[in-house]
Amino acid sequence: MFEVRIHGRGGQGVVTAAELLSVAAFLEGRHAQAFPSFGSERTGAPVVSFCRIDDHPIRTREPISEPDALIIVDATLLHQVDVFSGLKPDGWVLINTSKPFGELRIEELFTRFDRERFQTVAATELARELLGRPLPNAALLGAFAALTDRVALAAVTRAIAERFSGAVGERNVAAAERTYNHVRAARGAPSRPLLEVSSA
Amino acid sequence: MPLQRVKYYQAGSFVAGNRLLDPHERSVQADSGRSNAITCGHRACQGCGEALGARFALDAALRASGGDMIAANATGCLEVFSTPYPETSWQLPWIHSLFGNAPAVASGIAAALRAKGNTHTRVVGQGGDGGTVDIGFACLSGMFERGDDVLYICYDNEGYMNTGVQRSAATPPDARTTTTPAVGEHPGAPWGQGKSAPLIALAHEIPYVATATIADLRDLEAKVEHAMDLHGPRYIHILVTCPLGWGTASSDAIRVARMATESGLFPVFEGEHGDITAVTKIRQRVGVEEYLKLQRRFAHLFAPVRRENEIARIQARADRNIARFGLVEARDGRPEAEVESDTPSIGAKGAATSAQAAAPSPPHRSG
Amino acid sequence: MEKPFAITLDVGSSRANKTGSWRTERPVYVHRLAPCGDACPAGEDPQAWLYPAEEGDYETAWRQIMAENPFPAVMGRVCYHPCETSCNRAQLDDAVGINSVERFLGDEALRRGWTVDAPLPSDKPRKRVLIVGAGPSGLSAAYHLTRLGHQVTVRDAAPHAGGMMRFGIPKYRLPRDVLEAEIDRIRHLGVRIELGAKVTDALAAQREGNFDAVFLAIGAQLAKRTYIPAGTAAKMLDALSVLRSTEDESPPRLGRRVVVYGGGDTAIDAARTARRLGAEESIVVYRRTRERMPAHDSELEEALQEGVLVKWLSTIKRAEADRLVVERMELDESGFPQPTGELEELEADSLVLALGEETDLTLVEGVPDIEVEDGVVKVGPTMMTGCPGIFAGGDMVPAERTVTTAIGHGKRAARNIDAWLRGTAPESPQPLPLADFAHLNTWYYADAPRTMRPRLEAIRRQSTFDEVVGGLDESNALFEARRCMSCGSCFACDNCYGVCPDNAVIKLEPTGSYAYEIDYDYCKGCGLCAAECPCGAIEMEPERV
Amino acid sequence: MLRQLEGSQAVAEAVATCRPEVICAYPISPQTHIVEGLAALVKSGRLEHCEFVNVESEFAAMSVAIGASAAGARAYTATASQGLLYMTEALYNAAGLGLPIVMTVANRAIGAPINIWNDHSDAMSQRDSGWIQLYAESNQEAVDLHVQAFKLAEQLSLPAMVCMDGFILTHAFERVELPPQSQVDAFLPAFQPRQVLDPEDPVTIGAMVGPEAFTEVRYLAHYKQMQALDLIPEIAAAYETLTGRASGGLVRRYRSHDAETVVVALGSVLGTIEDVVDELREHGSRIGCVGIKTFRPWPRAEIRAALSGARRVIVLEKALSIGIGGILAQNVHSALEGSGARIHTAIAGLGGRPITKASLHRLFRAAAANELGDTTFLDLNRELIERELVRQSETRRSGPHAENILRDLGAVASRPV
Repeated sequence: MFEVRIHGRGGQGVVTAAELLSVAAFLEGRHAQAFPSFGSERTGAPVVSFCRIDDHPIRTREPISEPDALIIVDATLLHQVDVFSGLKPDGWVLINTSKPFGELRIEELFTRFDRERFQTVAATELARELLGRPLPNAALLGAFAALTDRVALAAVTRAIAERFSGAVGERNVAAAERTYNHVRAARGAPSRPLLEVSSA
Repeated sequence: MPLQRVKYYQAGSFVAGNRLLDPHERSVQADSGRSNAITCGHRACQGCGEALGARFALDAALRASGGDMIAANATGCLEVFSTPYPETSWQLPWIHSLFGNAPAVASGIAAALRAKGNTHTRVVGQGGDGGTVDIGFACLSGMFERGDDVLYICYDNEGYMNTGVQRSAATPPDARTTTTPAVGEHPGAPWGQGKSAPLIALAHEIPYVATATIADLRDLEAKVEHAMDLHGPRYIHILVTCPLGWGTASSDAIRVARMATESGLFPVFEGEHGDITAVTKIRQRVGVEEYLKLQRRFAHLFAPVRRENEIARIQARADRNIARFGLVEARDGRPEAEVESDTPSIGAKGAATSAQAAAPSPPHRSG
Repeated sequence: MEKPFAITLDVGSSRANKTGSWRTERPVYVHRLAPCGDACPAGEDPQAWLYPAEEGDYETAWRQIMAENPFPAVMGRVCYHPCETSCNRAQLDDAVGINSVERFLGDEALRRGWTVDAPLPSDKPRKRVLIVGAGPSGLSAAYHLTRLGHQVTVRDAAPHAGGMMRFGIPKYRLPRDVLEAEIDRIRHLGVRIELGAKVTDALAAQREGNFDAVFLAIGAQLAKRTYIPAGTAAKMLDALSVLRSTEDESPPRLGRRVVVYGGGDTAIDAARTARRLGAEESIVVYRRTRERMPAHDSELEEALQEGVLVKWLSTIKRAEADRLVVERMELDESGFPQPTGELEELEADSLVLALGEETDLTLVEGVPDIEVEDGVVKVGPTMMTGCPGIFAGGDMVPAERTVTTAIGHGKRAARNIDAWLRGTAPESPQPLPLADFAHLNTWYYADAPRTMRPRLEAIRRQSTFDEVVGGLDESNALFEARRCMSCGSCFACDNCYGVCPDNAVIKLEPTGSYAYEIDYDYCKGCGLCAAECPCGAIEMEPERV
Repeated sequence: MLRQLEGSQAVAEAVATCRPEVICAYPISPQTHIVEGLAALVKSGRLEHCEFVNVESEFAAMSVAIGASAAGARAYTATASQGLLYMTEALYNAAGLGLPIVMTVANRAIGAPINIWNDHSDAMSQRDSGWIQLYAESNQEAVDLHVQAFKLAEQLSLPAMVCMDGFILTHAFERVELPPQSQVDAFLPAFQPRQVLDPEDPVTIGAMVGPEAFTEVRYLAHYKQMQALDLIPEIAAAYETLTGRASGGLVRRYRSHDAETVVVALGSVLGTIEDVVDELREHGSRIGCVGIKTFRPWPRAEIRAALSGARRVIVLEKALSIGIGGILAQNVHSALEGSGARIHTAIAGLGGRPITKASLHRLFRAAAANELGDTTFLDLNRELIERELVRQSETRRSGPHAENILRDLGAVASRPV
């Protein structure tokens, strides 16, 4: 089972990100469960959402306390909320920021976690550029696919396309592909053509 | 059906029937083939105004709907005396659910009919003043604002009679009830409380709002028939006397209702889409005292000491109604409100002048 | 459908629950006598004929009248209608114009030539009855006796039938063609009327004609006299002869200024007649005040409108050729006029005395056991005199001297003569309780003011003998009829049926004496039906507990 | 068709395939997404011949449903928490009149203090209302239960409530198989009301019943609901043959046949428990689980049978009957009378507190080690409570009962997550 925890603020699409990820996994014929940190959070408040992915039916309903991966949609949370709580030592961390690592002041983390598995991506900037709105979901998921390789880009883009129709969908797909290739490039892997998605 | 008004008493609008008219022109209550929506054997008190009002209203509605009608009833006297197991007095499809939800149940029935594409069956909701003006008011307002196709009829006997005469928001000031007893410095129901359900209904700007009493059954029938001609939410508020709760002789039930209108304490009017369109003029004006003295619930106003101030306050209340609604036709034909009072008449000018002639007979209508 | 137990019930099942047992009082339909019927001297029940009239069934209405009174058209003109005086509606707005409706019906009958039939010959032996006097009383008796199957002969000294209706009442109040027509109707029933045949001895006449019974109705035609010192040139006449001779083709010469002495209807008639005969001044001299004047108000009113003057509280002391001496009177505490000694003169070309009339009783002088008192014949409740088989009525017996009373006497006499002839007990119907105003719930009667009968403009009245009071056309006759409140008699308004909270009033088919029936299985005795009955035809009776 | 859907959306779709004719809606978290979904389906025209009524309160929602159902329409509504309490009067009325209304309850706690998160206090408070109560373990089961609920309710002429955990299920995205319309149509015939307001055949519904017949009316209501115990398995079986999915029924056993310790629970927590059961089994403990699918009527015999072999029963429930303890536990007690099994009550997940595997592991191990009291409050912050109770006892001396609570305080008191 692969468990992802997504941190962000109300209004940044944190819940949608988890849903899209679960849909992507579903489209690959796997079992997925996405759910928000239930509550009545308002715009701007720190929120969390969860996504489980497995090859078997998922029965447990508990919140994810020991994630295999973190997506941090809002870097300002790094020093406000214990976002890394329970993260597995070899856990993946994707941070949405245009800043270089140095400026994030998280070096001390690398005593507990694998520096190699940390990745930043300027998803919000890209979204502004491509969508005209600061909605980083699609870009983050593209990057996440590239970083973790736990879900195929094709599944992600199809999930996005199913959720957002028309031009909006296309631009989000484009954003996902851009970050996917960007991250692969950044991690020294050649950008490769989209994989065929196993039918759900 | 246009109501023929012939000036002679046999054909006039004051008696139920008229051997000089064709049967189809006679009032519903004169018709030997009337439906008797609520039939013999019910357990209402002697001279029950509500039993009377309910039959007037529902028979008229049934005739207007060709018998194709469903009724929802709130808890209260009417429900209790009409349906004690194993007998029921109703002769139409009828449901009782709760005290406060009759308008909503009616809405549900209307919704069901809409869903089934049934455009012919009509829906009537009904309850007493407690079930309508108090506990059922939210449901009533909801039914109004949603525009549900329901005629709601409130039988107002000015108190919770079923539970033993407690005060409701329709109980008039100074009236004695078991929760506003005739003791202490200010006996009876307090002033500055209560509400006018008809005017609040009017404020919803629904297609039709009317008041009526059991003292003028042709008027009552005409209003129900008119309401049945319309669709959407409609509200008719009928003053029904309660010999038990009001402390009147059972044989006075109708007389007291007549006094209520002739004194000006209960204005009889009609409104459409938020405006008052017609007012029934007072025919033989009487002072409130004549009305109050018939009812033991007001006995403390006259004995052991006569409470002049209270009587004067009640008279002023009646006078205000007369001015506001233009209930009295002045000599020159203009409503008294415009002639003698500076109180702005809430009835549109049209209303006051389009009101019927001096007699409390229904306005002419066709269809 | 398969209904859940107890929660869902079959409609109308409460009829199994007989709530009538709650009752302590029970409503009962009653019939009360309306004041109009109670007041009619001719024993008519106006309400009974107004009822069909309301529906426009004028012939039925007319026949209802004819059952009691053969002179609807005459009544509609000359009756002083006590029915209207006592009408409950007078306490609401105006009395119902019963008299005018009666006249409309009477005239309608004449216009359409409606007739009544004599009864079919029956097995009971026809008796012979002699009636002396062809006035209202005699003709009424003749009419009823004939319809009761008897053979009637009427004898009268006058050349024309009608008695006071013809010789006492001026044309302008009762056109003669109307009178003739209604008398003819009686003739055509088979009544034999012998005119110019004065009966001087009742018993002799009975013997000779071997009549089984006699009804005396010769009225009162002898003018009362009073002594007034008068100069030779003074012109004095009595009112009856003035009226009578006006009826002939030789009207009396009265001069420019006429004074009539008296206070009865005859005096007023004489004064109004004088105006019509050309008098510029017509003055009534009366010794009391208007309140005490016996003449009917309507008559006086019309007279005053026609310019007749009245000199109240005055007596005539002396009569000269062209003037009268009059003394002013004043009423003492007991209300009697007392002389004051104050005299004044009054110019007059002629003086007409209208001091009342007396009966010529010569024809009963030989009759045994007949009692005469104050110049009139005493009769019992059956109108029979002290002498068996001899009945009397009209102005010659003690009673109010009006045409209507006389007609009533005629009817009463006829019914009693019939009973006497058949040797059965005289009729004495149970009197009904009176339907007074307190019994009514007048709310239900629409406001409907009385239609005034058209009046001929006064100026025309003064010169002609045209009829003063016009009749109603059909529409306002109908209107007037419908103003009747049907006091004490159910008129099928459906109120009781409508207002019963327990649906315990059963509406019957129009046939049958009552329109409704109380269903005592369900009536709880609340009394609403009685309280809301407009005409007081429902009474609450205590239940036997 | 398989879809990755939010629970609320899945339920909305499932309800729509049942062709409801009147839907009443008054918003309350966490029920909102369900009625929003249905509103869209009606507005878009995908759900035809259906009236969507926005009412002014839950009281009105149930009342409109009552009118609609009495007029012969298939009526549906959804609510939660305070909303359910607000419609309580109408709830009893619908059951008393025997109107087959189906309602989703997105289970949520009841205030005060106000709390929008999940537990079972709301539905449990209505366990005596005369409504049938079905509890969904997953969104798939929630979907299937709604289809079955309409059939069940209409066959018995009784209202039925489908309970699904608020947020945990209503807001969770997961794989769901939606029964196609054709399948639902084959399974669920058109509504044939047992009693209906019909001018052609008028009746009086809702008469006043006195002492002479009220007991009988109540007995019959009880009798009618108990019939569901036979009908529910039949319907579940029929549904399984049609869809190939085992959903609903009365109780579901999981590895309990040879179990010494059996956990009894309702709703979505069953999944987490099953995971823990598997993990414990790997370490050799003989533990199993019994899920209650039908809480009303109470399947006494089935539960007794399911628990017959157990030496220890742990009733884990998301509700508390203040003044006595577990509600589900009381019912289990009644089913196990005289069986000799030791019964523990664990009150868990109140007001949305997560029930974690870790906590369950601790709970079950404690039970195995006979360290478990009668009533345990899972993850209770013991220090906080003791501090508070001591403070109270200092200010005002409480009686021995309050002292006992101190003693009863869960032997297991772990830190909340």
